[in-house]
Amino acid sequence: MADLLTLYGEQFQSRFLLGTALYSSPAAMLESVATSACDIVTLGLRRQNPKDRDGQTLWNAIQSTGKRLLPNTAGCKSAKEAINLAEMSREIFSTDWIKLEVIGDDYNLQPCPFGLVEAAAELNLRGFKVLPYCTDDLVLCQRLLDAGCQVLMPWGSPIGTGLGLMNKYNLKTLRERLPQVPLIVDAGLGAPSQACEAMEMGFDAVLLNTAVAKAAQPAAMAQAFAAAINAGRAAYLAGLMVKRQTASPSTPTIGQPFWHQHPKGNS
Amino acid sequence: MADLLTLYGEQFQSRFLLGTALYSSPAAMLESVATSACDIVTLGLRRQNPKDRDGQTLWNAIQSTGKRLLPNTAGCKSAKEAINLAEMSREIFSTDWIKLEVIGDDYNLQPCPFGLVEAAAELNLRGFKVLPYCTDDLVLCQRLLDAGCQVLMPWGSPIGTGLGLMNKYNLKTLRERLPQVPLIVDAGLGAPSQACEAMEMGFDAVLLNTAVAKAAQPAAMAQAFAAAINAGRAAYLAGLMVKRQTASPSTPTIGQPFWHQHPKGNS
Amino acid sequence: MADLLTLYGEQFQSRFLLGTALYSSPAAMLESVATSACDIVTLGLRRQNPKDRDGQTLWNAIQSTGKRLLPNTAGCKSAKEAINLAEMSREIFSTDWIKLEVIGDDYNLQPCPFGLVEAAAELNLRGFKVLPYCTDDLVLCQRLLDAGCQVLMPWGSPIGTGLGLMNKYNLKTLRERLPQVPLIVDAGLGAPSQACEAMEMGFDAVLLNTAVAKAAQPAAMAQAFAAAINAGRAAYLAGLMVKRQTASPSTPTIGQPFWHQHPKGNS
Amino acid sequence: MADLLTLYGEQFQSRFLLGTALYSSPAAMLESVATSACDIVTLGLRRQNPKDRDGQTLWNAIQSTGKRLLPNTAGCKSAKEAINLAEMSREIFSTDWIKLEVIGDDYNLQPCPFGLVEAAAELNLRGFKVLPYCTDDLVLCQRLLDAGCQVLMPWGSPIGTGLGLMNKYNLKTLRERLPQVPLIVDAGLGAPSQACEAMEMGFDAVLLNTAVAKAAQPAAMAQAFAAAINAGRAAYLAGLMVKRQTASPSTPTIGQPFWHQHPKGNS
Amino acid sequence: MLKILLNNQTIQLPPGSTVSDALSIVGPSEGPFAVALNDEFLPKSRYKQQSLNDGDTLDLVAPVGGG
Amino acid sequence: MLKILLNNQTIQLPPGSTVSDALSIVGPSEGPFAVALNDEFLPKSRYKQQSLNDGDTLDLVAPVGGG
Amino acid sequence: MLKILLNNQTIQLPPGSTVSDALSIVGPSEGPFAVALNDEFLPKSRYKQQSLNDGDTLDLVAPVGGG
Amino acid sequence: MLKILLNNQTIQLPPGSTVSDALSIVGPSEGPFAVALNDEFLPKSRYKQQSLNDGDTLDLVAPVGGG
Repeated sequence: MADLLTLYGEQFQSRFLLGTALYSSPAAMLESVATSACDIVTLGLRRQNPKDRDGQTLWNAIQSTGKRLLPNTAGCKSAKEAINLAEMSREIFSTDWIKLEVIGDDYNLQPCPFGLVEAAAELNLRGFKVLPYCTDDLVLCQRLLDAGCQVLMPWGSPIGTGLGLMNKYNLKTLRERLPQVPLIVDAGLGAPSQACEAMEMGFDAVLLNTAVAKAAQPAAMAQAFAAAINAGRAAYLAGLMVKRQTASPSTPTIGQPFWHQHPKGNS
Repeated sequence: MADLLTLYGEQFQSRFLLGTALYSSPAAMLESVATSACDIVTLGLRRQNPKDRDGQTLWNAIQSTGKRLLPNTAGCKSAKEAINLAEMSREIFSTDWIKLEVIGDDYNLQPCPFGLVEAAAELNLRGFKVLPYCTDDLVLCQRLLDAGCQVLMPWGSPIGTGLGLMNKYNLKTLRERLPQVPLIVDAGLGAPSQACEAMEMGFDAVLLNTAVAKAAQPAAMAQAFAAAINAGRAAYLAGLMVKRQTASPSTPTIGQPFWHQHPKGNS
Repeated sequence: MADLLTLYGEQFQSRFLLGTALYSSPAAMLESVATSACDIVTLGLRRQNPKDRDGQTLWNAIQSTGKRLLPNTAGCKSAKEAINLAEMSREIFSTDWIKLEVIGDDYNLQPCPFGLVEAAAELNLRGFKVLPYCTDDLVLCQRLLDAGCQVLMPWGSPIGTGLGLMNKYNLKTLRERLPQVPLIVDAGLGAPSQACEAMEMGFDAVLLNTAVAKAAQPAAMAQAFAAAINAGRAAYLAGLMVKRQTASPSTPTIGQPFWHQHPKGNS
Repeated sequence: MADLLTLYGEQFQSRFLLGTALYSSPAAMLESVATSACDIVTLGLRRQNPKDRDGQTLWNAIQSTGKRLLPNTAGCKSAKEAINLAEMSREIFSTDWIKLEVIGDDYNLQPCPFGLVEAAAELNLRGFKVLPYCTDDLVLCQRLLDAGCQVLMPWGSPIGTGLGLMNKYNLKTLRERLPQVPLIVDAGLGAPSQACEAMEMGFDAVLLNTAVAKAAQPAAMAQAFAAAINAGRAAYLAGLMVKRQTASPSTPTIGQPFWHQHPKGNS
Repeated sequence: MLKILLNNQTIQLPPGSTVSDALSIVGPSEGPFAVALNDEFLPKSRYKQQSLNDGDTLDLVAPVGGG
Repeated sequence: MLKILLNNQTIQLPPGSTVSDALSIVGPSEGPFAVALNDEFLPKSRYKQQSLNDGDTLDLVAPVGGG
Repeated sequence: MLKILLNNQTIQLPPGSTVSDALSIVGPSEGPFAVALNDEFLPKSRYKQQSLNDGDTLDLVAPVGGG
Repeated sequence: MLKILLNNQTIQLPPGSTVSDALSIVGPSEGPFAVALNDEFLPKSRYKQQSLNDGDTLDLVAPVGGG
């Protein structure tokens, strides 16, 4: 029986969502999308002259993957901006899925709790399927659920840093308190081991971009992340051993040779 | 071109060495060995009456895997004990490979630096291929190399704890300073993400037992570790992105809509 | 020249704010307040029959310290509750200082970003001097400043846990981005070393309660915290050494004896 | 009743041992020694022409402090070198106290377990009072005790790095397993909070040099360390609160206003 | 008689009673306490004028230790 | 002539021009793009009717790689 | 009779017994096991010649799972 | 003449010279210093008797700051 990821009623084999920016070329992006075995790719919208062929080339490349598209509202600083960009995405991509980003600070690029909730409520009303990129704040997450979101995407650490799971306490809290909600760790992951750990903690999926695109060999790294994410999921399902503070022998101690019970013994 | 693990001149596909103790049954052990896809299994020797069928059953099971055997000297507290147990192993298993353990403390079960070097020197003289379970102490590791060892197996943390990579500074130092030596992280790993990180750091392989045998579903966990180890190796070869302290956008900022250059603009 | 803490235009010698709850007795509380050398104590309001002498006794004890009072709105779950409790505090204690707490979750007792901003804005309008107990979220902190707060009190970790500085990345970000704002780490500190580190990072003061009240010897622990906070402040002002990844000798290497430049030398 | 540090039968008020190298001037060193309130200072021996006045000046300065001298064998790479340098120290300084350093690696400057035990055994035979700078390896520590040492000085991290307590697991193990042995954390501390934490863990004292000498203001930093060390000691004696994973209110929840038991209530 | 909830306990008062009247039952009208009527702060200056209705809630709070 | 800002660049159009008219200058009326007029999304179905005023801003966006 | 300790249990053998003799009591002389006499490894090839003395210890070990 | 290495510098001395003789060249025979001859500590009490051979190494050390 397959262990599928369910988001807004759709099922996916892969638990790895991959971004399409920052690659050295469209070919490098395509190769990474292929080796990642992802089912969903993120992409964005930017001002471009429709005659500009570069944009068209990338778009054709992304389209050719046949993956489900998850357009984002990257860079939006207010609910209004994000809502309008979401509408434009829906028209272009013919999908009501939206990765909702409302940035609250130009330097750490963190999600804005206030703008997010406002935008999520409106977008849900307008029939969007909203996947908000949010912080690991439980109250914010609860508000986003109250606003109608059925999936949440808390950050690991700031976008592009590779610092991994910055606040494991908060992330564990989210997982424990929202056991029924699909939770996708989005942003800040830099190494497959970090993605693996997120999955071991019970997160449902991982979304990243920089760690693949900025690897020395992106396609190989995409494959490494895919394997690590699957490994982490499998480990979560298989039930990790319980950590101990004190050592415990693996090889049995009973029958240890050379330990004698008469005075001649050496121990 | 295959990326093989070379230990004492032999090449192996798998970078995962698995222990055979602590399973609920020989069948569970066999299943885990199979799903791990490991090429090498560790095992031990204990006092047993040859008529005892239990030992025979397990031994038959281990033999049936066809894996390379790596007998250990678990529980030995002195060089002399370890040397004699190594000789007994060589006779029984017809192999000069030996996982050398000399335990220095009954509670943390840590390797004894002094006994290890003494035993390693003697065993190397006697023609053994010694894989010492050692601490992460660079000087100890250097002495073991001087004593003739061609492979080292530093601990992650105490046996059976699952605490993972306890001293990453020391482990990184070992990797940097001994770039040509096969280094296998042995003991203390509790989760695939930890094994993955060890491989990302450039370690050549991982040996563990408890984390698989004491998982809720050992065979599934063995497979998860195998995937995570491969992922970590692949990531090491693919070149991890460089961590940053400050955020950096993935989606490009150029062409951000709604940002206007005249007074009417909202930002 | 004294290094004073300035909050809402008032200056304080001590950078340690102490809570008055959870002590085994009013005497134990008084002794801890004394040894802490704090200038400000927090306290709360709860339903009590005015004839109840217990409440009166504690109140008399707190009053007898002569410390500045910082009443809190602990336990309030909405802006409305917090605002009304703040008004009641102002009437009873004749102070417009208020530690604003709006709890967003019954289990982690975390600050509610939404309720906080709403309550802070209203209380600032009503002339209160608001010290909000908040998370380490930069955007929330900025909103609280926009709402008129002149002091912020981000958490270290959840109340009463003693887990210390849970998210140092976020705390460092706050300090860097809000260099002019008095920032007091409030909640979650369990050991003087944690308070010391907060001060080394440049935080202006520390507020805690449980770590003193629940120590085996509260008065001695209060003194220990006071010393550690002063030490951390002094270290911040004295300029910490820069961390290095590689060793560097303290004793000079030049003139090392026994190292010879002719063949007879031993090194 | 005073809480004194006892080393080799002598008692000391201060639990802070300070190094005398790396200061910008003898005056800066003297000032830091003064503000540190230390009772013991470390110093070294290097080849110098006796006519060289610089060495004489520093030596006169150190002597003028009246502190107990703890000469080191810094830079020695073999037991033989360390033993001879110890003898030279004893002649010059008329003390049989010696901080024993045998360096095992030129890059991480780590203690050599093998050379240390050899040198310690010989020096103890010759009547020295040996304070070995060692790693956090329990077996090594036990061997040094077996060799006659009555005090141990495990490292926090490599000399001069400021990385603090690199392996808290091992350090805790040392403290638990050697409860009667004076243990001084030596090397690698970079901030007072780290020294404070070492003391909270039950270590008896702290020795450092770089973190003071390389601070922007060494004398102020020495004073900060002294206060933090005292705070950590006081906290250890006062009994730290027990950490919890879940929040627990400080202000009592009983009597919370606005929570009503009839339908009109808001919660 | 009108019934009010004072600190979560039901008390009965004659019709036309004020907050002052209610307080006189449970304690002194002066001291370290404050009052909320139906979850809204009620300043001391208004205790005497403020009449009570059936079903009102009165919260009386006093200082406790706090963090 | 009316001046509008199209993707942050000023262009001039005859009075009475519509969004369609503006788009015809810079590219095809079909394709992977979308439009916001004065920061509000404008559906494709309205390009032809929507007339432009002096000072209007038009944003044309098209797909880019995104994270 | 001489007494030896075989795997920590005392057994009695006739004077002049060899390791082979001792092993014949507890099991087959062939199989996956190895022997240490007085804590020193004794190769299989020497079981027949090696005579036992009173107080000797014999360790017989066989494979077990190991980590 | 015999050549010795004093603190890594070659100096020449008449045959039959002692450690005292060598020290008299570089400084006072008293003061805060100590000596190793061929990497072995040489107590002050032996400076006068200890004769030097060609190729000997003398280390003179004095106090420095240390950690």
